[in-house]
Amino acid sequence: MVESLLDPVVLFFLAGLVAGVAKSDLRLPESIYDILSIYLLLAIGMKGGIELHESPIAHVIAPALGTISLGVTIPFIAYAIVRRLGKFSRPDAAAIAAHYGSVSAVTFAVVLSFLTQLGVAYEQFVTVLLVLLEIPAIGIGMFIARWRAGTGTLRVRTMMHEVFLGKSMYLLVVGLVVGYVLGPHGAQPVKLVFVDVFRGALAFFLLEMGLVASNRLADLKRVGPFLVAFGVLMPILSAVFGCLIGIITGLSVGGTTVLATLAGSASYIAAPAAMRVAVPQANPTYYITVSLGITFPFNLIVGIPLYYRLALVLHGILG
Amino acid sequence: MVESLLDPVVLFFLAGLVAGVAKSDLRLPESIYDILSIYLLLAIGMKGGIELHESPIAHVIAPALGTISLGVTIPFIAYAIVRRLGKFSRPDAAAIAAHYGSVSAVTFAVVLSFLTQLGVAYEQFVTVLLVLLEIPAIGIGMFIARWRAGTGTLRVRTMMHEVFLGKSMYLLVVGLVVGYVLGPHGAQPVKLVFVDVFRGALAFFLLEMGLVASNRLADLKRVGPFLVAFGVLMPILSAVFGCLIGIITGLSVGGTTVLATLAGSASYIAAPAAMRVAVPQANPTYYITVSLGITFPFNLIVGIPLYYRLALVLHGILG
Amino acid sequence: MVESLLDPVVLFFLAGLVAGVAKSDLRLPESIYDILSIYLLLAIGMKGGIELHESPIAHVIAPALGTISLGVTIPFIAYAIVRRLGKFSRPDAAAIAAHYGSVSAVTFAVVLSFLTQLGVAYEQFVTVLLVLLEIPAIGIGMFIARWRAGTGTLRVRTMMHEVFLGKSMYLLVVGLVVGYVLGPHGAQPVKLVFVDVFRGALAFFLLEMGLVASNRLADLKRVGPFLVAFGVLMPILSAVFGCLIGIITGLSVGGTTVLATLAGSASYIAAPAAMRVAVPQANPTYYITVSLGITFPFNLIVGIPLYYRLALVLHGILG
Amino acid sequence: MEKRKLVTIVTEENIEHLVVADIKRLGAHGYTSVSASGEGSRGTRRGDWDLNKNVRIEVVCDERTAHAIAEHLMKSYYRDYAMIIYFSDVEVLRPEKF
Amino acid sequence: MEKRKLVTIVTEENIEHLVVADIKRLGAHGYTSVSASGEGSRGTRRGDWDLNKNVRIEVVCDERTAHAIAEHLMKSYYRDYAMIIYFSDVEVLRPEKF
Amino acid sequence: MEKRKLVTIVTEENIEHLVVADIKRLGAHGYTSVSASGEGSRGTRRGDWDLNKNVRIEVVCDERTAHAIAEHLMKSYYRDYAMIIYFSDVEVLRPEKF
Ligand SMILES: Nc1ncnc2c1ncn2[C@@H]1O[C@H](COP(=O)(O)O)[C@@H](O)[C@H]1O
Ligand SMILES: Nc1ncnc2c1ncn2[C@@H]1O[C@H](COP(=O)(O)O)[C@@H](O)[C@H]1O
Ligand SMILES: Nc1ncnc2c1ncn2[C@@H]1O[C@H](COP(=O)(O)O)[C@@H](O)[C@H]1O
Ligand code: NA
Ligand code: NA
Ligand code: NA
Repeated sequence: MVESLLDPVVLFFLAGLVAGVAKSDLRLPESIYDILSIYLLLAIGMKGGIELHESPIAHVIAPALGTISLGVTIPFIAYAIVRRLGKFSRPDAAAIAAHYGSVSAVTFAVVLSFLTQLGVAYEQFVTVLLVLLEIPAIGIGMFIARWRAGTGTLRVRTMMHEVFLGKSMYLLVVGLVVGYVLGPHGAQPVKLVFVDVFRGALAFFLLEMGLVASNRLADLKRVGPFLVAFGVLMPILSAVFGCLIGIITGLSVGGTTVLATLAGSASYIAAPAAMRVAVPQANPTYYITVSLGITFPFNLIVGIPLYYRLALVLHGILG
Repeated sequence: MVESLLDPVVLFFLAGLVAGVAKSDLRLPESIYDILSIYLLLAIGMKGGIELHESPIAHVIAPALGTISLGVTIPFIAYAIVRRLGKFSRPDAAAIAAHYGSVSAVTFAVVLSFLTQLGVAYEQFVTVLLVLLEIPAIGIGMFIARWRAGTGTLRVRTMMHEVFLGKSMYLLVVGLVVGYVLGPHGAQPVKLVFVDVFRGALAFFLLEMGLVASNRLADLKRVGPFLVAFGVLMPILSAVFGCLIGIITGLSVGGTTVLATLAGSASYIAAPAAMRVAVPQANPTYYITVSLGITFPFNLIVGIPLYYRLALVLHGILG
Repeated sequence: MVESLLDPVVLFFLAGLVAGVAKSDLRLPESIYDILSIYLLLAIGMKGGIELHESPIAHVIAPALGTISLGVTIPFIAYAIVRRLGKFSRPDAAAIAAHYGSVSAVTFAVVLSFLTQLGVAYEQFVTVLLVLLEIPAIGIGMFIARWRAGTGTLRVRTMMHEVFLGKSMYLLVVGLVVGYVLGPHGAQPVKLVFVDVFRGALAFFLLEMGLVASNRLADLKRVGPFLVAFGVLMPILSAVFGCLIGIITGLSVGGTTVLATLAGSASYIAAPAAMRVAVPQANPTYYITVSLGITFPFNLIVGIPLYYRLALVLHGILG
Repeated sequence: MEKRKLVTIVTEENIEHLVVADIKRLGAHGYTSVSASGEGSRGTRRGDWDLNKNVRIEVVCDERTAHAIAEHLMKSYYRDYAMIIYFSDVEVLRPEKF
Repeated sequence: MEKRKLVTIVTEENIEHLVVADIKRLGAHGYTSVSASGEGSRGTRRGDWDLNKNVRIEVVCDERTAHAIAEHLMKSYYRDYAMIIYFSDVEVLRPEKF
Repeated sequence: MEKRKLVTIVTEENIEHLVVADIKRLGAHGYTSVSASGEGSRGTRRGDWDLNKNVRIEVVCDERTAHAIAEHLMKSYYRDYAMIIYFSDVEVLRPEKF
């Protein structure tokens, strides 16, 4: 935990969180949120694409299949937990499940920054895993919602549209493709903006996200103790699955940490946008508060260092 | 053409174009467009000013006169073609003529990026040519509109104001003057932001422009086959003139390519804004669709490499 | 003066000023103002924090106490001058006094840029002085307003809130703390964005500020000759105090120049926002025009080089 | 000058595309939308984050269309989304347009 | 459909938080606000700089609350701040909400 | 409370400066403008690009001025620019101001 607190990115997040708690009417203009979120998604994709360029495609197959299996499994587990143990309504449980099956690209960026800071290597294709894990969970969340909650208002085409052409998925994929086509050499002229500037921009964005997350904390009492506990324990459970799949499919300690973090992260851009349209009966206060107000800060401050140790230990035992 | 497709800047443009065609409701917030367009104009001017600092002013005279003659001639040719062959109304023809006489600063930035990528040198004063070519055509477009179309509502003072103090002209000139005064040494402290970051920011902007241009494609059927053909052939015709003037006035192959591209480019910031006010009867769908939806993508993807070959060949024959 | 005119930052300011005077309807979108002002405050704080990390805290004590004494004294002097000599109403005098006791973070950034350009060293803790000088003056301005002008509408809690959690104070302090915790080594990953990009972004911001300041010039006749003179002479007077305190508390020539500039600068972000709420009867045209339309440009173009010479001379005599 | 109805809708920005599609389908000839923030029974929407933005949509149309729009939006979105709708009387110069 | 009052306030953005707090205290159940620029007796407010921004706030409420809001705002801010207030009649579908 | 007219104009942002100058010349004492996007007979204006932005301008004034403004704008811009104008009745507290 101490190491994560010395990452500038995490410090800025804490500063935003404290600002929000101290005085909830300080706010950054929405243009900062808009611009930085678009930039970060593009840059995450692009960095991944550039690295993928150098990576033998064969190596990605086993981890990719493992990741997809995570994306398919976690939402069902999360649904069962929220529905059975938490006694939430079906739409609520389905929407929350989609969030925990999906991923947070910013948490992904922070785990990479964390590993870089520690000098731990990771596989060059991890951004592909990010993309693979983002899609199925949202689809499955929609599927559960339809199947269990009978929300028949949305046509399948619209649903597909929301999933595959949602802003965050689209920007990630554009970055990935452009980065892959260019490779390290071709991307040289734009490297300064899309690679070097990245961590500073991420720090700035996290100040904003700290403010936004702190506003969510006001709703903690509205969501109740079950969801608060879920927001901490579900990521750990998913991260354990992520670690196991990482080790089984041959990832390094670094790569395993990344996959565990992906599994443990909850979406707060793509999933809420998709669920708001696909499962309107679900109460957004629940899924937004738990994913953005609890799991996101938890992962940034406590989760990532924890998953790293977990990966180290399990690699020692099983690897 | 292949080389242009490996320029990150062009790849991002294509990504935006594809996004727009695949799903026209993805949109970047207007603040990104606003900020990047202002930054790019300033930075283009500034880079030009810094380079001009080192350039003997005498060398710029012949090319400058040649450029002005292009700026005066092209609008009349374009007017005649659109009016006689295309049978468009006088205001429409005058407004379109102003667009093709004027220039696109972004296309200019892309040709410089293209030449840098290929390692081809160009004269250091080319940005002056950009500025010289931007002004007269808009004035002449207004003049033709007045003379041929009798649009007497706008006073001369307002017209001059629109031309010389329009946003894009003003920012280019500010950058040029500041860069010139500072020179390479004095500009050192701001070089990172105004020079090094430039190509990355341009790439980002072109993603947005791809989206904007793709929205224009929806109007292709409204403008008809004549304008579509005009949007491809007029740039080539103007580029041939540009090449000839470049060679006659002693520009290098690189400089000739730049002048050809300037001649072949059509304005989509300054000219539309000025024409919308000065020639209100002209239908903006025509001039915006043809300059932004056809000529702009054509130049980026096909035109620039073509004009470079043309410059090479003509230099071989005449140079 | 000549040296300041070759600073890119000052040149951009002039360009904005000229643009505004030539044609008052050119305007940059508000998102640029918003984003850059937030970025600059954070970056100023952060740079200060990083430098402070290496600075023995003991050294800061004497200059800090001296700075606070400036912050407490200057508003009373300014109040007396505006009230007695200028015959302004009590609320007006109190509000103006708060502006001249407080500081302009951008002017601070420009003096650092000026000293760096000249190769003059300054103490690493100067940003702490900036923060110390921003707070008390606003509080004292509120106190004078209450005491002398009987503006009893605002509760003390609200007032404290406005002062300590105002946007600019908050961002400066966040930057300072984060920079201090990280130190030069820890801040390495975000140095590009928060340190290297700084001067370019400042130049861009000053273009905007030139436009904003030029719009204030239209109100010059409304504020009358007394305030115009005050806007030039008060900064000089305060700068003399600043110089003396700097020398007495053992600052170098560079540090003395910085303290003189801080003393001589007038707030145009924090103070207007606080005064508008705390002293509503004061006419904002007065305090905004004089601080932003007169003192700010004066300091940038004439004041800073002048205070530097003053510091040199006084150091020679007293140091 | 002829009378028309002005329907004003304040709702979540993330369903703007759905609402606009409905409005057009129900016969409106146009709409105007602006970004907004606000507060209502569904809490504070400060506009500082994707799912937290409001949009204020205005439609000038005849009374019949106004009612059709309001009824449809009420049925489709009121229960699940932050939304208010109100009507006012306006006069227009080119009645054929609305 | 029942009748309500729409109160529209255009004022300086820097006092938005004060005005909104007052509005809520006086009994309004919600409000909608958008960024604006404009010109009035207090000069041009172009929105290009912190102290130069306007905000346009709308409140749908009953007549009594509308008057309370207007009276309070007039008393508290008219003298010292750029501000206009105007009222219009609107119809709403869920009167209990406003 | 006295009655006034509220004139609302939605048009292209690139002619905002012309329209505002006209409004002031015709006797209005102020106006409020906000950025907008929208759709009408002249196609979709999404606000994502310079020539594609709308602006929504509001003027509170007396009936006479309202008609003068509408007539002038209609004559000068309706044919060539995306523009709608509509009127509504409002009440103001300080009639001398408008
Ligand atoms: N009484 C009201 N007056 C004006 N706007 C309101 C009012 N109530 C709600 N709104 C707006 O409508 C949105 C949705 O309202 P609600 O569904 O009540 O949360 C809010 O975020 C406000 O922007
Ligand atoms: N007659 C008017 N019509 C519309 N908006 C107005 C009018 N007068 C003033 N405003 C708006 O109200 C703000 C404050 O007005 P004032 O207090 O008169 O300066 C202005 O900045 C405008 O945005
Ligand atoms: N029926 C309508 N209701 C509300 N706004 C409209 C309507 N028709 C047009 N508008 C707005 O007015 C602008 C210009 O309209 P038009 O000249 O019909 O293209 C559009 O871009 C819309 O923002
Ligand atoms: Na997950
Ligand atoms: Na051209
Ligand atoms: Na001061």
